[in-house]
Amino acid sequence: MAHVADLREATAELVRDGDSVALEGFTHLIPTAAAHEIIRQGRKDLTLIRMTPDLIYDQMIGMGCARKLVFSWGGNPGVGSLHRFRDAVENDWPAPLEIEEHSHAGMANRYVAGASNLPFAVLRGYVGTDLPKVTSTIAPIKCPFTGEELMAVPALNPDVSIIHAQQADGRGNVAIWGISGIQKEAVLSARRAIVTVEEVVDELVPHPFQVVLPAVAIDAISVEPKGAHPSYADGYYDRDNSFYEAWDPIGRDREEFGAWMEEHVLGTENFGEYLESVRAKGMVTK
Amino acid sequence: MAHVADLREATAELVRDGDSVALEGFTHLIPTAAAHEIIRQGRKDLTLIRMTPDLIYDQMIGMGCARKLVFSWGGNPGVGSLHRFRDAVENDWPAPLEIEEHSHAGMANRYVAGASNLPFAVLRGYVGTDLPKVTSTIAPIKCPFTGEELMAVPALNPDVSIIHAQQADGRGNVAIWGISGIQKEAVLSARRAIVTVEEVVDELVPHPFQVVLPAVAIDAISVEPKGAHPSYADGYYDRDNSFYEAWDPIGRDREEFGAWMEEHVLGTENFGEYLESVRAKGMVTK
Amino acid sequence: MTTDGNTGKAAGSYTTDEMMTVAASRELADGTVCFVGIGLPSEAANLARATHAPGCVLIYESGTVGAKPDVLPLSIGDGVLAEHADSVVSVPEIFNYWLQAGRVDVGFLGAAQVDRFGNINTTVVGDYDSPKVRLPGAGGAPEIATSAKEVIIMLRHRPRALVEELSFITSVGHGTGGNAREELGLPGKGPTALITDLGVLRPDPETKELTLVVLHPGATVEQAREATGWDLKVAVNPGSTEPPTEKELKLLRELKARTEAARKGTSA
Amino acid sequence: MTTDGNTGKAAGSYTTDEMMTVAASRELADGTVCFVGIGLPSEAANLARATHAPGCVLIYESGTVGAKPDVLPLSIGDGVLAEHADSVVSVPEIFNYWLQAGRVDVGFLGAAQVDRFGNINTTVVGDYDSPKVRLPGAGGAPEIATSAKEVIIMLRHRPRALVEELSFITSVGHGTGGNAREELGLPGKGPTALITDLGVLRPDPETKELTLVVLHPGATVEQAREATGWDLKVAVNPGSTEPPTEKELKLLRELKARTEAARKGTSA
Repeated sequence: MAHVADLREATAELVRDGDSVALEGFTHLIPTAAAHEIIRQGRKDLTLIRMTPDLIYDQMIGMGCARKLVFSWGGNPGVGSLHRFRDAVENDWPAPLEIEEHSHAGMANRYVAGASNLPFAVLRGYVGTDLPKVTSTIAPIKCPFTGEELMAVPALNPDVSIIHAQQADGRGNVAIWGISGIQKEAVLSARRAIVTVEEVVDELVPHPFQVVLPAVAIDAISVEPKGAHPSYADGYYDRDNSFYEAWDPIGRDREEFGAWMEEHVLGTENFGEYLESVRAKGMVTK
Repeated sequence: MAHVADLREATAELVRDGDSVALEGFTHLIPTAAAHEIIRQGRKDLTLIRMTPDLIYDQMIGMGCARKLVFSWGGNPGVGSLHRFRDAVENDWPAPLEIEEHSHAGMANRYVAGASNLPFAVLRGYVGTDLPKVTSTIAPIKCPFTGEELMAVPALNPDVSIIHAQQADGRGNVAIWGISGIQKEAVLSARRAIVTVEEVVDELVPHPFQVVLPAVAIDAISVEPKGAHPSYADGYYDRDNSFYEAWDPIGRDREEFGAWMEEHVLGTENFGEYLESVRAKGMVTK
Repeated sequence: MTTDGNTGKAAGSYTTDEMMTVAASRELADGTVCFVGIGLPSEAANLARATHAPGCVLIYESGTVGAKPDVLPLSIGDGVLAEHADSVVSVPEIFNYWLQAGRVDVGFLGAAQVDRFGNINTTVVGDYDSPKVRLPGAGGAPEIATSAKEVIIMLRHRPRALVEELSFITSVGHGTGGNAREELGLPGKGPTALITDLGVLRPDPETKELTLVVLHPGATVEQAREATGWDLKVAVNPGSTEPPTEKELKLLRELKARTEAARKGTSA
Repeated sequence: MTTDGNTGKAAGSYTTDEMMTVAASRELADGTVCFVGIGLPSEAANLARATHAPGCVLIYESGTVGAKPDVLPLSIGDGVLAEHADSVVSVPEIFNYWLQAGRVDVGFLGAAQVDRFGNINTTVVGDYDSPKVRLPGAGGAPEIATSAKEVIIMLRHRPRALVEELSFITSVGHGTGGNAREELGLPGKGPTALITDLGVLRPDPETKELTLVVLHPGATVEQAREATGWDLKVAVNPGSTEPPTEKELKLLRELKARTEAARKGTSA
């Protein structure tokens, strides 16, 4: 059952070296504050899971937190490559990164199977592509009624899933509105779940296309205003597009990357301080 | 793409003799007006599909519309038996009724598979029960990764699905709020879809736990105020519990049932007239 | 829902049905996630919420999670279940993401008939193809019985309800007894209690046969034997249920009075 | 998103990129349900919506159905996609209930590389295990290519983009040509057009090899041959694209100006 906790404590308690960890967010509501806290605490050997790894996974990979990446699309949306991700895959820097690669449809259904406590999911996909040649977690399956052959993918059950949401109420129920992506399934498929929120309110009110995750499905809630920056939180702040652009040259260079992480993430105590630190460099535009 | 149509025309165009038809609604928003119109038009040989057949399927079965029932729980909720359903199963009156019986979990997943264009769904269910002995649409399936054995059920793809919703907007998008049950999957798994609504509004506004079905998934929308009576429409009217109680003695007797249907359903032109007719008998309490 | 069992005798100042509901409500520890059937289980679960277990998370198969009805629902999808719920989800989600996912601590079920191993019949009496009585069918029960961590069944003690042999196994309890559930690979541990209007039956740790372990005040072993369709096993020293407290009785009666008033209100 | 292709020459009063976008937008009939990739496809689809196809239903993989962005989204999940959408659903729903269900008429895709049969690579250049270039990966494309009733691909005409052999088949076009799709059991009919900044390629009805059938104004067969990594097949009498109309050009430029202003606004 959800309790409101400091993000540092929640991370210390719930995220462990060697865990499989999903920090989900589909362009909207990316849990940046939580990713930074994992980096600050120096977690190692993580299997990072995410449909759309972007800046935060680039940072975690570049800082050596990850052993493996399970994903379906890795890039800097609207800008280009994730250079730390590429450096790890192309040059094993800072360490080799094992990858397990799927399509979005495959990943989404793997989470659905995990949330449903089923060992696998079935979909029409992958046929004719080279993905089954390089990804062992894709296998044919026959319909017992029609004999038709489809593809199966195994369930995802992360040790920890972390998402960012707009609000929690006093009981610990969490509200996401606007684009909610795969967040519900990420939380419900996980053994442990942390949610960072913009704020805690007395009572949730209906918003367009709102999803409410009941408190009983969540282990810890941490209040992290602007905790999804540079992505956006519908109703709170817009996407900071220029930050994504600014990340490209930083991520491109190993030393510049290291210095930037040292100064802004490792050199700060929490996300509030981080935001001040990057704002002072003109990197936060709102 | 949804067009607003008279329910009589929509039924004439989209519901055909011999069709498999799902009129869904999980206690809330039961499409009574649409069921009556199917009875008025004398449809025959239907395969009726529904998780929770209640009064409207009792009426359709008693009036001889149905050849087969695919279901998981058939009763008069809070009152007792469906006497027309029982009479058909126990005594073949007015005609034999083939039944295909599942659990709620099985039916729900069959709709999910249908909506997903998959031939089957997988669940943890049925094991150790007598259902697989009497229902041929349950079969074991092995996980290709773990070897674990689970159960498979075939997809449901009704020829027509019909639901009742609170509102449609000017573009034909449909809003359901409160308990939405299996309605989304019923519509999306069907070849054709009819939605009756309480009213058409300019713009949908957020309501608690609202589901919006896009216009492109719907063939016809008909405005039928109070069209879910005696069930309820959250935001419009409450459940008419006494009607469910009043149905018991009517449904229990073949002749009384026949006379009642003749007078109130066959003897009226539309649902508005029907409501007046039963209201005149003191059967509609609000 | 029958509010006072037709044949239930009042023992002192409460009825046997009230005793049954109170006894069942006490089985629910605070904070429990409970998948609730309509009727008696719903009554007991909401009494628990009103008394010692305000933090219980009640789940109804219509999709309500954390339902907090102030009156008893007459159907599984009454509006009062959604009104103050933590969340309302689709029916596939409630069965897949909540029940099958193993998030339910207690499945709280009614039944038409049970056998000595807590298997449940809600399908037919007599032959399936030409039944003597066609019952409503499975509903959510088979998978509740499979996936809830434990199951509590409520049923009035009658020879036609507690039967020697079921015409149909709709939902599995302890199957043929012993390790049957493990052998079938069922995740939950099955029925841990059958609460009747006479007492409480619990499975024998070895054989899993339901055994009368507690009698409600005023009920006798003899009565229970007569009202059971099989040769009832009785614990060596059956315990005795604490009678309803004043608070329990008051809150139960208020709940039912509010329900009755609301029902009449709707029908007025 | 590059707004004016770096090497695109203006032909008259418009750029080759503008011609490409306009040509692609014309492929979309009004009322079409279109699953839209970010970048060039999104630009073309929204131009179509602004010009001749206001009733198009645009679906983005982030879960927006009937998106009506007034500026171009920079990412697949921008808020502007949800704002006026008919509905916003979860990612599993968009892939299962919409795409896999066969509700999508046109899949509108970009690519890093295509081959002569319209197969797409967005995974790696070079060896998979030690790649020369690691590309972003599959995203939604493999299943769009499988399940959309037809697929339109947009790609600037360069020898490194239209290649003889793909390092990796991320999404299937016409496979090895001929009846390959039927043999693989794929539901949609695959790529029906590859729109480049030089012209339009369509699959040969028999062999399914992409064939240059239309040239944009100013472009030559020679240019197209040089910019293609395989021995390009050319129709006997390639047609010529109608240049952008004043209205098309005006609306496209307004869309991009609004997008630029909004982007700056966010960053100001």
